[in-house]
Amino acid sequence: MKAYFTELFTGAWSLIVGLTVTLKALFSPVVTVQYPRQKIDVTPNYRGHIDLIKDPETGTHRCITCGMCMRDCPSDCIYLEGEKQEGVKGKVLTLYTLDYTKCSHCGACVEVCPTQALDYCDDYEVAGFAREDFHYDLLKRVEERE
Amino acid sequence: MQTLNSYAPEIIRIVMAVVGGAVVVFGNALVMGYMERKLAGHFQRRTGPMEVGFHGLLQLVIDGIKLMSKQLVIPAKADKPLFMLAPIISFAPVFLPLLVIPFSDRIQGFDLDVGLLFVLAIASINVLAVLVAGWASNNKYSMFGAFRAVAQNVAYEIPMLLSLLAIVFMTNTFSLRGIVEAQTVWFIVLQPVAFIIYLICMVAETNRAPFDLAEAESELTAGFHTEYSGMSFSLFMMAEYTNMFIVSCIATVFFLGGTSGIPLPYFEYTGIIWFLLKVYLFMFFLVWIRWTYPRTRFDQLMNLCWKYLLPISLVNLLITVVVVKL
Amino acid sequence: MAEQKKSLLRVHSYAKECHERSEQGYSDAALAGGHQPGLIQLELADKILNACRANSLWPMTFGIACCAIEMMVCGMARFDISRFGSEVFRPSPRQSDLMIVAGTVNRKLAPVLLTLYEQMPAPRYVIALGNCAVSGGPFDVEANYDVVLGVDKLIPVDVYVPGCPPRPEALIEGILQLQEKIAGKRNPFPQNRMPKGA
Amino acid sequence: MNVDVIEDERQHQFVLNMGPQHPSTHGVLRVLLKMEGEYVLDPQPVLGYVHRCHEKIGEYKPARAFMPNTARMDYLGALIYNQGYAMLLERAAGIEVPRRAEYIRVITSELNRIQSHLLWYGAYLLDLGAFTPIMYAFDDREHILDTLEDICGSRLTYCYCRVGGVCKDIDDKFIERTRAFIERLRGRLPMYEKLVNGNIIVQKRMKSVGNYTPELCARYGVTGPLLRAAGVEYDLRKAEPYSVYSEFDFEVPTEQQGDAWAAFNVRYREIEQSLRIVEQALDKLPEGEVMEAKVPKKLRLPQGDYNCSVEAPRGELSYYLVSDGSDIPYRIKVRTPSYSNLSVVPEVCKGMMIADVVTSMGALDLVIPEIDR
Repeated sequence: MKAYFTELFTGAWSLIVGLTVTLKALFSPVVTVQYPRQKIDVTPNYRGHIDLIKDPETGTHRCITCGMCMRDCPSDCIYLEGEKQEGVKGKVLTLYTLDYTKCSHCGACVEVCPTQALDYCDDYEVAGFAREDFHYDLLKRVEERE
Repeated sequence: MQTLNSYAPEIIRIVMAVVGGAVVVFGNALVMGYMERKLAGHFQRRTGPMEVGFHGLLQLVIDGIKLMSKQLVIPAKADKPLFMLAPIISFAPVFLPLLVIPFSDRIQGFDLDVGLLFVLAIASINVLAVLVAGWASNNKYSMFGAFRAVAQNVAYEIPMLLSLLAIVFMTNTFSLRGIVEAQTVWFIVLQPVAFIIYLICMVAETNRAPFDLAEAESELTAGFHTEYSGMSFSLFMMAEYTNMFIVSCIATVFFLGGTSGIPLPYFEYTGIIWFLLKVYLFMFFLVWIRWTYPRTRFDQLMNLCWKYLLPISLVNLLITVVVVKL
Repeated sequence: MAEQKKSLLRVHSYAKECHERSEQGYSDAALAGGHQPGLIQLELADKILNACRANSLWPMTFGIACCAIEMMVCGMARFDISRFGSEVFRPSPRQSDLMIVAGTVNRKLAPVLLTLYEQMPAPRYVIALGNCAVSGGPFDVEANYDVVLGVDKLIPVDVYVPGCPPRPEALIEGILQLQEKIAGKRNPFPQNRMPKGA
Repeated sequence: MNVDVIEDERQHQFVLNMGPQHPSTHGVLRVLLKMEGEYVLDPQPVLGYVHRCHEKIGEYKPARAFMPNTARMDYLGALIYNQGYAMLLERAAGIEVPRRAEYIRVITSELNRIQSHLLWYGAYLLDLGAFTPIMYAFDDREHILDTLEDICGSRLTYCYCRVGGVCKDIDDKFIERTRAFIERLRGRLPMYEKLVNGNIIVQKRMKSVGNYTPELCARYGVTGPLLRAAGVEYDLRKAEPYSVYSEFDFEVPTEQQGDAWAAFNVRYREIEQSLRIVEQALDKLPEGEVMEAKVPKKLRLPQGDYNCSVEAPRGELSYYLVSDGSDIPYRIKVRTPSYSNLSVVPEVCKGMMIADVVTSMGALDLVIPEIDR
């Protein structure tokens, strides 16, 4: 009989304690970030898709078309082509495509690059209506960037 | 001519009652839906609906229209007539209890001598609808939900009635208005035990968390309305909200003195403000506990009813009878 | 008894329909019903209905792999998609409008996905969340023998959200783009004014 | 023999199909429940709905390229999975890891464990029908994710460990944020206790649900918090200290009852222990490099087979790799804890009510892609 009432009262008390917690939350400020209007500072280290870095000295990318990134990529999402051109040492990059839909942000390409030509970009809010939207032409992107 | 004249005001009253009932049912569903989602948001330290209308005020209207425009799916092996009928059985009778509830001294459909019994009788039709819905869906989860709902509602109606009977013994009337008028002191002071029992039963009767076993989301996907889509689903939801409204009204009438409160000057219908305020206080409580507690298990729910609520309410009734009648 | 159990276990083998769809893509006949023009055209009513549909997208609780966690995060306090009216995660496909395919679909899951899509009442929308759902992602390699390369081979996809997994903002962006696609108007409206008290 | 009995069985029993799309199976697990009324007679898990050929992919790629896959097997313990795989390759190739890198691995792994436990905490309560604790837990979890994102670059499927160290050094900002987080979570734990742990409904739902005896656990290979809930003090961090775990002072929480409530408490107390480890590691953090300089670009593993086990949030994780001397592994096998933990379901959940099956499976803390791989 005693156990019956003890359980009743401790149980009821624990329920009341629980209610106070949520009531307190009701009157505390919200933690929501009103996303499209207000944005979180995403860290500069965020790994978006990769991009060719624009070298401020030469005004273009630093890629030497060695193809290390293409070979090291675990999911085969990089494809690049280069050709010999007159008067230039080594190969010249003519095509650098990234199939972002296969990328897994592992960072192998960025780390293996001998000239540090690649870096992650900060685009963290990409969405589109077709999967071809995410087959990036990085060469075009680096030219378009200011 | 004579008869028509005598009937005319009656017809107007009926029309007014129907319109008023519809306004209460739909208005309450909108207000309650909005309140629930907004309060849930703030209980969880987020904002809730925000972008649709000012602070999400239009959210529920838009949800309603969307649900109306959705395809109505009837599963191939469902019992079609019953499947269509269930939401209607659930939704149609919710207008009736509103007729006898004294919203204020002047606003009441009609004052029935057996108002309490009428309300409880109509309120239990809802469980039939749940059973029909669960059966007709031809889905095992729905079936589980329906069975649980039936067992739960049948069990909880007993302590609910017993706790209310204690007050009926004190006032000697079943009429809701009579009970309101009999309260010089609010019965929550005189009958605290009955109040707590009623509060628990009220949650269980409306199938709300922590007793929402009929639609236990994590166990039975969506319980008895798993197979319902679009409008029929929204009818169930509206019926649920109206049932919440009705049980809160009963609680207000029985324990919080109904329309009583500080009278506002120059306003004859001042009672309704106090009445709705108290009703929504109960609704707030329902929302509050829903977003605080986990769900109970089925046997625990039954334990609570048969081992705790029923004996305590019986003892309470006995003591009341002895005190009142001696 | 053993036979019965075996047959129960075998229900979701890689169904013929799924195989055909993943080989040839879905046919128009498979999609009829969801996108058929109505008998009567009411432009204003359509506009209103579309605006309503866009602003109350109820997703289904259907998480498959890693991206499901980010989908859950979206509903949580920090990101809170309830602001756009889509926090009502319905467990039953019958009551949901939006299927967020959050994760890798393999051959065993493909028939389930089809069933779920067909159980949703029209109009229904699909978001492919994460690289696996968009194109098979990191599993689109030589050694793969089980992963369906892109959920758009099985069901029509409205919005693609790439990333592995994408940040929750990307999913919100995806939902906003879906709203734009449905209603022709981009949320939030007005664009760059904070509501008071937020 | 007895025809009546068989007919009787058919009349009363039926099969309920829980999943693959069901809110409480944490993904696309399917459980076939043979039921009689609300009681479950024979639960049978059906696997394979997220089988993604991880192990096969591992055999086609250079050993190092398997690293992103490890993070996707168990997305909640990604850093611990990374660490385990990196340790395996280091053991195979005989590479020493700088001490600072080991410390950083421990710090990030323990933070990862805390976020995994916090997510489980919320999701478990969601299974029981409480919606609010998950919001609070995720709110705390976001702080860890932000901190980790700052150095790892992603929120969930990190690819942070490298053979011979980690790919990026931590900075003062990270240390500061981590310390702030420890402070914050310690302040929040009493709130959780008030809201959840003390709640009578929670206790009633969890107590004496499931019966994990040490014998049963040994039979099925159950490890991790479940084993500790059964009263066996077995934690790889203590039993065979790998990395630098031997340098920290922490306890292994155990309970005796072996039910869901015990598992709940073990996990809950582990959060506190992980906080302690992180705190000590931050205090003792040595200076130096984070990446061994002499790691060959092409990693050739000597012929032979290698094994490495670590303590993942859900139990003992072990990698097994057979090398034929080339840079591509001959075979990779991963022993994931959830797979073994799930295998007790048919035995433990027999005779329970359906609501208890949900409670019991929630206590296992399943991650389905880890089971199916």
